Amino acid sequence: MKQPKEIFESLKEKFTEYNFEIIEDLPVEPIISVDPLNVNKIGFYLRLDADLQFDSLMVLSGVDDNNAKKIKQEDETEIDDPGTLSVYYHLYSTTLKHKVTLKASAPKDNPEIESVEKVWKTADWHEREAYDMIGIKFLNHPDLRRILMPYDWDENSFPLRKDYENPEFYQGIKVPY
Amino acid sequence: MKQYLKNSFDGIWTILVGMKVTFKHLFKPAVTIQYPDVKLPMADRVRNRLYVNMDDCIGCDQCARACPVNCITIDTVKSLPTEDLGKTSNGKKKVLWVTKFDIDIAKCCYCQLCVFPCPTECIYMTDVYEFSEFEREDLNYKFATLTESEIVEKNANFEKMQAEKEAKKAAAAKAKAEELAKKKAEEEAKAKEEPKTDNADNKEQPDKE
Amino acid sequence: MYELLYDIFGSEIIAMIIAACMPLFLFILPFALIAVLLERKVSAHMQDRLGPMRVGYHGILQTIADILKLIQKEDIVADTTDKKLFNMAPVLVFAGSYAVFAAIPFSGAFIGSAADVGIFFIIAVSSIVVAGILMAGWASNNKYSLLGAMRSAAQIISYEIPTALVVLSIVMLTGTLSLNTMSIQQTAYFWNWNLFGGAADGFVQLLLLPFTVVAFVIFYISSLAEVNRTPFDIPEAESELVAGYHTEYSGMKFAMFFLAEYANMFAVSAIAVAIFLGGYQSPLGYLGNTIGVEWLIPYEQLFWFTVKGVGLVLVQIWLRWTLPRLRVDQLMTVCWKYLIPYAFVNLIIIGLISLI
Amino acid sequence: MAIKTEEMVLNMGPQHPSTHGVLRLELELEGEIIKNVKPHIGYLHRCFEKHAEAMTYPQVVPYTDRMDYVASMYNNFGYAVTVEKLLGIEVPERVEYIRVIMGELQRIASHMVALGTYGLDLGAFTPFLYLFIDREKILNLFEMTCGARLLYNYIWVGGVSHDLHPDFLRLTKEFIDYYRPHIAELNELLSYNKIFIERTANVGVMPLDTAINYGMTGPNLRASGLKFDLRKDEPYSIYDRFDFDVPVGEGKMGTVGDCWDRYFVRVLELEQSLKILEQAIEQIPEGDVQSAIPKRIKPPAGTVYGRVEAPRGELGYFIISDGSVNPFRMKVRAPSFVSLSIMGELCKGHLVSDVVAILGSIDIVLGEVDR
Repeated sequence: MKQPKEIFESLKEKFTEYNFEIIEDLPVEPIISVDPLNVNKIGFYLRLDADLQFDSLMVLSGVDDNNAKKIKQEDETEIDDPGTLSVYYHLYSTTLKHKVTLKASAPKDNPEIESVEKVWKTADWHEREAYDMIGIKFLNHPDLRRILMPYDWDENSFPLRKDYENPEFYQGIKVPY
Repeated sequence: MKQYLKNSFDGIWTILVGMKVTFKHLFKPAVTIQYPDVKLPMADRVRNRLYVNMDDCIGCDQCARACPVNCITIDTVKSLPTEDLGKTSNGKKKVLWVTKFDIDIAKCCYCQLCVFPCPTECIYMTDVYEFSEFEREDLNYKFATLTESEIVEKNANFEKMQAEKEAKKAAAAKAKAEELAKKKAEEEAKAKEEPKTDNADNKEQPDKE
Repeated sequence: MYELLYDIFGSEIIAMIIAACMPLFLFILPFALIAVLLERKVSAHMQDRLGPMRVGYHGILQTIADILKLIQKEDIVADTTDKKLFNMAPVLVFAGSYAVFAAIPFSGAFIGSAADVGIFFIIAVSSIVVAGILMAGWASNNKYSLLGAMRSAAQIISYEIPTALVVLSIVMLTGTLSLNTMSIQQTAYFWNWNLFGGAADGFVQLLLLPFTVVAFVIFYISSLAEVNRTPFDIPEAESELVAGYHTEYSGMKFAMFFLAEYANMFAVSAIAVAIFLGGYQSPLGYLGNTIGVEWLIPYEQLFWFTVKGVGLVLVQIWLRWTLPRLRVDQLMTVCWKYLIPYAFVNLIIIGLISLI
Repeated sequence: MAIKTEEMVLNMGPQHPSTHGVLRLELELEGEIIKNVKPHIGYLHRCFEKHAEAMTYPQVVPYTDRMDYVASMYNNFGYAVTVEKLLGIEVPERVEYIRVIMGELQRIASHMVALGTYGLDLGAFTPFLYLFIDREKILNLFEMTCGARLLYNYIWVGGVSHDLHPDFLRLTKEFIDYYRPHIAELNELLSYNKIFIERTANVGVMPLDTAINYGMTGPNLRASGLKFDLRKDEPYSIYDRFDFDVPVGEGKMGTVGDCWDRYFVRVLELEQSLKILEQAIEQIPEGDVQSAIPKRIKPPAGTVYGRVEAPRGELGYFIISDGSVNPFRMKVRAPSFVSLSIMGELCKGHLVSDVVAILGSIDIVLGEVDR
């Protein structure tokens, strides 16, 4: 059994070059935020390390953080910060029986997160779902297609984004009919 | 070879055991019923078609807000203070005319969430489960008891009352404004008379009001 | 009857055709209707249900209503089917299963054809059904149908081998290929049936008894497979292949497959009865003999034959509603690894015993 | 010259008798041997997660019913447990007991459907109806309690919608006594039938490491030999008070983790659920069932992942709250969704008939897969 704090420490020790942050002021459990482009390496470490053994990915959920805002720069011009899309990984070890929650965020205009499909096979469909619903592009995913929505759905339309708007037509049929 | 014979024996034997079970059931009485002729008794708490007892409805809109599928639409109009709408069975006074109480039962998901918040227990689920219709519109149940003309009348009444109120309000405001102006004038006059009194308090009071 | 028809029509061929077909339509068609109903009612009661209850008393007219409905239905032929084969297939299946009845002795007085090679004819003619099924599967231009048809062909052809072996052993025992002669041999009481060792002497019969029982079981199992009944109904396994080779059929053509299946069920039961269960012979002696009314005997025989046949059909139904179905390779395993060796050993032993 | 051959692509579904709903499996066949299976899902997608974002917390409950519609009660249960975890509220004793009773009855009912339809997939029609006769009795108990037979909306955040019917405990006890012998009957008729064993043993073997890596949970994981049950390993509600075993697959008829094991683990779980029910009925206290229901649910901003052992495996709700009355994001970890993803791996090299056997043994409900 390890507490998230200890896991955070050990991650920090192992991967000195990446940024880790622990968000602890949450009501239920703390979240460790990790680097989106190296999440697979972190995943391998978490799964294979003898003290951690996170062999099971309980759930992988894509989230639209809805934190777009306008940033005022020094020269008084405003630029749009599109906000971030995040992926939450809930990990569990069936042998050591401890849990941890990871979070990887990527900017909304280029939401690229490394796939963990090679680490945990479960992630395959979960990542497809996150791509389908939120529009996160998982790098090195073997088969990143839509999963719940029709395959011919508009390529840039992701229903679970907060700024999603219903299309007017789908295959020539008015929506809502 | 032993396994071979065992397999053959097992095959035949387990089939015979299974046949015994089905044979026993051959003589059990049937559990099914002849539906339209025979009907099952309904449980006490059964949740089927919604019904609204309009005598008790106070038009509070709580059921419509609780509904997760928005199948209830309620429109209400305030009654005149002189009108007596009566009381509900549990003693609440009605003050709203319910001009529209529609339940689109085709949308209803039978979750019963509308039933619990009702303060007068006037919306409830009955045990009627056969209510199919040929037209989808026929499933939109209208519970409001007021007739078309009554609704028009009530609306007019309310508007009239509203207008009167407005007029009254306007008149009151006008009167007040006049009063204020008067007061101000008086004060100003006073201030002119006594310039040395401490006028900070006096000046701020009208602003506050 | 033939003479009467010859007088009416004045043509040998027409009279012959009608004489051959009449019994079938008088007996088999009603039987198929009754069997469908029987299946539905028996299965319903086995599953604590009621089954059809609306048409007629306890739903006895249900099948007739169903057939009427099927006749009225639009005959849908999909665009990409091979129309000639598609239309021919149900007829062929129907014909194949009905032709079998020609050689079956229903009673001492009525046999379609008392051919000396009756059993040989039956085994040969029942293979036509395979061609029909293959045609249906191929012509439908549907992958499920094709799979079903392929399975069916493989299955029916494979299971003909144990059937033939078992029949062969009985033929060795009785020394005849004619079903009628076989039935006559098993006369008088039920211990003379081939199931219980045939009409041999006391000691030999006792010796034969276990092997003829085994022969009967093998015959029954492989006959199940030949008519595509559970546990061998993989050609039309509805949970895998939707409806197998008749997926694309509707209306009357479907009804023909359907009726052919039930006719087939009775056909194999009837063969089993004729070979093993004393044919049309009564197990307990004849009432006609006892009270001295000679003309009653053929009717009694018909009655006994029907009772035995329907009894075996009932067992088929019972099995169907009890068992899951086998997988296609296991089906072959059962045939080639179990039934054929057993049948073969059985054949040799019965052969040796009958030498005594 | 070699004969030109090509692989046959067989579309199984979306309308097919044994895909358990609207699932489409694209089978690449070589003869009858499976080369590859591609599941296509989404035909029953009802946007549960999007809906949840527009609903208040109590209004989500009827929507959870419609995910795993064979085990609605457990969906409510999981949702209630998760939101309570986020709110940090305790519920009265009686409510906990009612929830456990309902949950276990639901587990029995759900397993009955799983076992029955599995028999049906393999061609045995009769056990299916026998199981449904008994399931009907459980549904009657539910109807008596909350008025609905399938979509209950019974277990709410902080309580339950109705107190138990006065006759409920007596009838449940009667049901337990009535149902016990029927498990033996099912075993006689189906489980130990040689044909059934032949169809299921050594088919679709799921080794333990594969199972964990694919995220299998519930009976599917236990059949592969891992004694893992959230009711024991991470007790929620009051499951730590009951004495019951966690059955695991032993490879009695073939290999550990084959279809027969997955089937039989469910049969054994029926027994264990009855055991829990008996204890719960003995111990249930009196009390008010609605005292802890919050008037207005407005959880603090934060995230919570709550999971329960639903009949089909780990049912998890991941809720992000932004402090308003609506959930900001709700993600459901549906056990069937995860279980289905292993189909391609399990089916390779088997026959078409085995696809049906494997699909039935992992026991999916499409309402939950697509949500």
